[in-house]
Amino acid sequence: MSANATVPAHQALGLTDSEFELIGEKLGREPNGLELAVFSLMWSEHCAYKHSKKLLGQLPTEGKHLLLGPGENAGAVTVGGGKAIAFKVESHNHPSAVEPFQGAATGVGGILRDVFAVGARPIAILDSLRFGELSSGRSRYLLDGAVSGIGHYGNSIGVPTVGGEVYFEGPYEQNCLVNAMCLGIADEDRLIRSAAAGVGNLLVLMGARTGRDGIGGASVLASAELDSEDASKRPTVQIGDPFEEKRVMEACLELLDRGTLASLQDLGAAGLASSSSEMASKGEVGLDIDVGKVPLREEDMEPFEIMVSESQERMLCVIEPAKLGELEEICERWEVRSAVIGEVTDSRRLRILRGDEVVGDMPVEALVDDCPLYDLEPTAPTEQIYPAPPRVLDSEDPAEVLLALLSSHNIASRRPLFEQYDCLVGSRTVRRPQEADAAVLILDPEEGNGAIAVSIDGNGRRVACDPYAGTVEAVLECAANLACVGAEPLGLTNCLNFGNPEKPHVAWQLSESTRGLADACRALDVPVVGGNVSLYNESGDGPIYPTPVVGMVGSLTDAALAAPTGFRRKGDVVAFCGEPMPHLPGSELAKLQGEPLPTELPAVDLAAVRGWQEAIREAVRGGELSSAHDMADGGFLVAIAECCLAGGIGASLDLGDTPPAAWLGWLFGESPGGFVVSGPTEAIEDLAESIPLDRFGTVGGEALVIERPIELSVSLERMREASGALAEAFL
Amino acid sequence: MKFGVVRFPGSCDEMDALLACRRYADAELLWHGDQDLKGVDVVVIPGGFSYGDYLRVGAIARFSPVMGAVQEHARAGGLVFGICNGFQVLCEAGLLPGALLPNNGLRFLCRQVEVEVVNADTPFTHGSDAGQVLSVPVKHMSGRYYAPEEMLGEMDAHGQIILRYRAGFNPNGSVADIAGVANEAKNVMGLMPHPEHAVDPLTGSTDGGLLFESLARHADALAAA
Amino acid sequence: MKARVLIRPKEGILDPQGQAVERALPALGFGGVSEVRVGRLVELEVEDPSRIAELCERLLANTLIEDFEIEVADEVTP
Amino acid sequence: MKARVLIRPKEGILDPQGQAVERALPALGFGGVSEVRVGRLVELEVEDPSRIAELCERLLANTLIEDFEIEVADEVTP
Ligand SMILES: Nc1ncnc2c1ncn2[C@@H]1O[C@H](COP(=O)(O)OP(=O)(O)O)[C@@H](O)[C@H]1O
Ligand SMILES: [Mg+2]
Repeated sequence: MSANATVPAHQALGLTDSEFELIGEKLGREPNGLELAVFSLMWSEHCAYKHSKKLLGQLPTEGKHLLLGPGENAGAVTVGGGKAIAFKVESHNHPSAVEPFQGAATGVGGILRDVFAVGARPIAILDSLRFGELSSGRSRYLLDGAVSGIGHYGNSIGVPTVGGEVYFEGPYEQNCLVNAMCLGIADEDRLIRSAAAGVGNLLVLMGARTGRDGIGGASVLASAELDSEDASKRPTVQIGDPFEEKRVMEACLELLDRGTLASLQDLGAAGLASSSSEMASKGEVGLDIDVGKVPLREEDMEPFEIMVSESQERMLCVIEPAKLGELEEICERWEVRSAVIGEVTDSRRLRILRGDEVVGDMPVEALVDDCPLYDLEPTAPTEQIYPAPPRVLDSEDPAEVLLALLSSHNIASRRPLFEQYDCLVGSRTVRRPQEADAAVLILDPEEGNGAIAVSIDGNGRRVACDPYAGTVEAVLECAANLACVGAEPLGLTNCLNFGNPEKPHVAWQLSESTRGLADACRALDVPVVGGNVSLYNESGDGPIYPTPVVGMVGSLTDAALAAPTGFRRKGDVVAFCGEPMPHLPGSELAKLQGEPLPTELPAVDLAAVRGWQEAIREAVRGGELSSAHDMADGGFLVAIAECCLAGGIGASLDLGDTPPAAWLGWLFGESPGGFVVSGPTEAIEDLAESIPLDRFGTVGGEALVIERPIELSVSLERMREASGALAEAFL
Repeated sequence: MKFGVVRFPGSCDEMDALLACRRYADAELLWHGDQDLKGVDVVVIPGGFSYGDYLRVGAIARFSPVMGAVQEHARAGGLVFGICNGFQVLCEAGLLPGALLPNNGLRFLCRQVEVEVVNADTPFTHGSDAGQVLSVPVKHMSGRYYAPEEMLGEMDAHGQIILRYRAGFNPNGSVADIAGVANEAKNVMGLMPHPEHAVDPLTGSTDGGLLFESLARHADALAAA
Repeated sequence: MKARVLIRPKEGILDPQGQAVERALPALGFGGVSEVRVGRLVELEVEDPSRIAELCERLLANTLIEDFEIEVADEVTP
Repeated sequence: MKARVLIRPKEGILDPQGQAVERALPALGFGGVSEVRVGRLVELEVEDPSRIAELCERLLANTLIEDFEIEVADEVTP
């Protein structure tokens, strides 16, 4: 391992001098090259969470539905009837910025492995994407590649992609975000942990052969700021093979079904080094690994390369020697390669051998638990650090503003994107993308009973305005989406995408955001079951918008009653519920107008919003409402327009005779806590007993019409055309 | 009457097809590595990516052991129904005329489309009327049906064009809007849309059920005769 | 022995990939490029080159839609 | 002028297609075939062949994971 001549090897590998010294202390000697490589990865931000672990401690991780919390490959909640849903969201930002197709594809491959590693069959994928403005060729290239890559992997492996979100803004231009979430289903008693157990048991590597993929990926790709030297990192691109993963997944699930395995763990960042030491650490055991037994794709690989390779589609398991035959038989049936590469010892050390020669020997605890954790040094910036976006809208004519918002890439229909994803395979999908505010899936396609809803959200611009309030809003929006389909939140996963935490203002964003996440979860009584942190998302232009992405899973009583977004019946009453405080600063309209980001958002009454969400949920569960939709990006009038578009029917509104002083803010301002519902008069009257409610319109016609206090009429056709704006990104 | 749904290592919609079949008759899975068709009356080749669909869709799957048995079953007049990837496999195997090329748009496309029954006088469609419109989803990357002109003429003459996309619904550039075809004897059919994803009002339309029901009735009638 | 198989869409069959390349060219400032066809390249090491044609017909190409061409390199230059 | 670009997965980069073909061969009765790599073939008509390399880098090949090779045929035999 020759590092740059002028820089000591440990520095080139991303370790500080004091970390390097500490490694020597733990080992009682200088680490050799292999040990240094393994330590550098295990002690990287990506594996050790050294700048975020202390913060994550404040997240609530207990709840009555919780089965597996943070610490396992994926968290899990019970959904009743002995069934569990395991889920997690994870980032693959830096690999996707280098090669979007393979980066996004392997991101999906990785999150799928996390879910079947706990014994759950993956049943749904969601994606959360951020790119620069689509006027940039690079952003279009990244978007196209990432979407194709996600589709390629999910479609090929047969797991539906049922939802997601995407935003386009300047701060993501150089550093895009690609987060993927996966949900899996399992019998509660079948969930498996990754702790290695049973001295003398065998360590078996399953799946793809090991090549020089992503060597140093975790420390070089995932934890260093991107710069113009991207080119030098090229050889580390990993290629995904969904067909391999499909067979590995089926083999693993069958092995778990038969109770063949003692424990199971996926290989992700830092490859064998990380997965083996994590397994040993959780099981409080040691492992001997013979790198000579690892099936290789390329000849002459060094032991360190074998240990840190990030070749995809591999799983590691521990089994009793007597069960090896059974494992081999199942692997053969699925045409999955398997090799015994080591065994469980009581040494609590990770010993790497090549044949008889010991080439590395490290205490497991030092690798997994002893990386120094750093305190952040947060300082709130005195002024907004992000530049104002370019002004692209001058008009204040309400119809023109509405159409401009509908065609804004952050609001326009996502159809050109999600049509590239199979949302149907598995026969569970009750509400497809854009049909309802959250995706709805039945648990058992045979019996049809039991259902869940899932949503993923996080508007980075709002968080950039106010990291605390913006993060609270992300959680509330997720929960609001669930409420609209009648689902009660069970658990939450999150991915914290931030810039360089060693910078005081980024540290402040991260700590405020985490505090907001914790408070919102407590207020809604939803535990955090797991997540992921992606730091150093920066470029020469500065950090990305702070972007906590929240994924929430809820349960439904009756999937058939899940309300659609769109208006459905001519003559239905249109009502607005809740008492949001619409506010233009920080909104999508403010963005189009080139307004600078504010440094604060109005505080939210969490308890009140929770109450309103519960009222909506109960009304939807009662089956009386025709539609339900939450007010979010673009505010009130955009929400109504979306209801018209989704249902293919217009509406007429009478907003009263006193013109509000600032009607622009009132129509297009943003704030959590508002819902647009439609239904028969009685249903709306019933609902009014449990939530503040204004009746102000009727469903019908071919246009969205406001009669008073301003006059506006925009045809469905014009709205549809505006809302189709994303298609141009995929030509 | 029994359906058998072939499972390749890369199949995706095999459980969906199995459940759809079970709404109308018995059904079980057949393993790609076995040559035994377990006495089923109708073989269903489901959607997915059989062997990863590397090289060319369906190219490798056609050589699997089970496909040998399916060839024999078809030659003996047995019913074979290929959905999406199954259609591609049957074309590659020479059991159906033509080939499926990458979509004109070069992208994977998942959407609900409308198709029209062209020939209602087959074991697959006798439960419908000619001209009947079905709402079913498509989801594929390589669904552009192609056959040379001469072949198309013959297929037309023999009533082998079974389903067409309605005007405005052709998602992939298929020649003559063809969505599903049969062999000359009409015991083998393939289609790009997914009828197995249109059998339950909870998850979509129910128009696809008609094809499974037609097959089940037909096989029952054969058995009774 | 190293062999190379070139597989291309048959004359007359629409080649959307080739078209997409042609469409993208002007924006990149490439004039004077036309008739772009995109096909597949398969390279392999074979013991018996006389069987490659059969391999192509049966697996590598679909002769209804594709033509193939085989090139065998007797002398392998590394 | 007719040109041909051969695009193949870079040395050391996983080639799932090549692997899949290689795995399928024995069952087809084709022994003695190894090191299968599957790539792409782009054929085009160019006025200025000196710009093909740039075209490959910018559009035809993904140089992160693929190598390309250009062959220009001065004499076009139809
Ligand atoms: N933002 C977060 N909130 C809660 N838990 C988190 C968060 N980030 C990471 N975790 C938990 O920390 C553990 C390690 O995460 P990670 O390194 O991403 O796992 P893996 O190695 O399986 O990819 C996981 O159990 C994960 O759920
Ligand atoms: Mg994991």
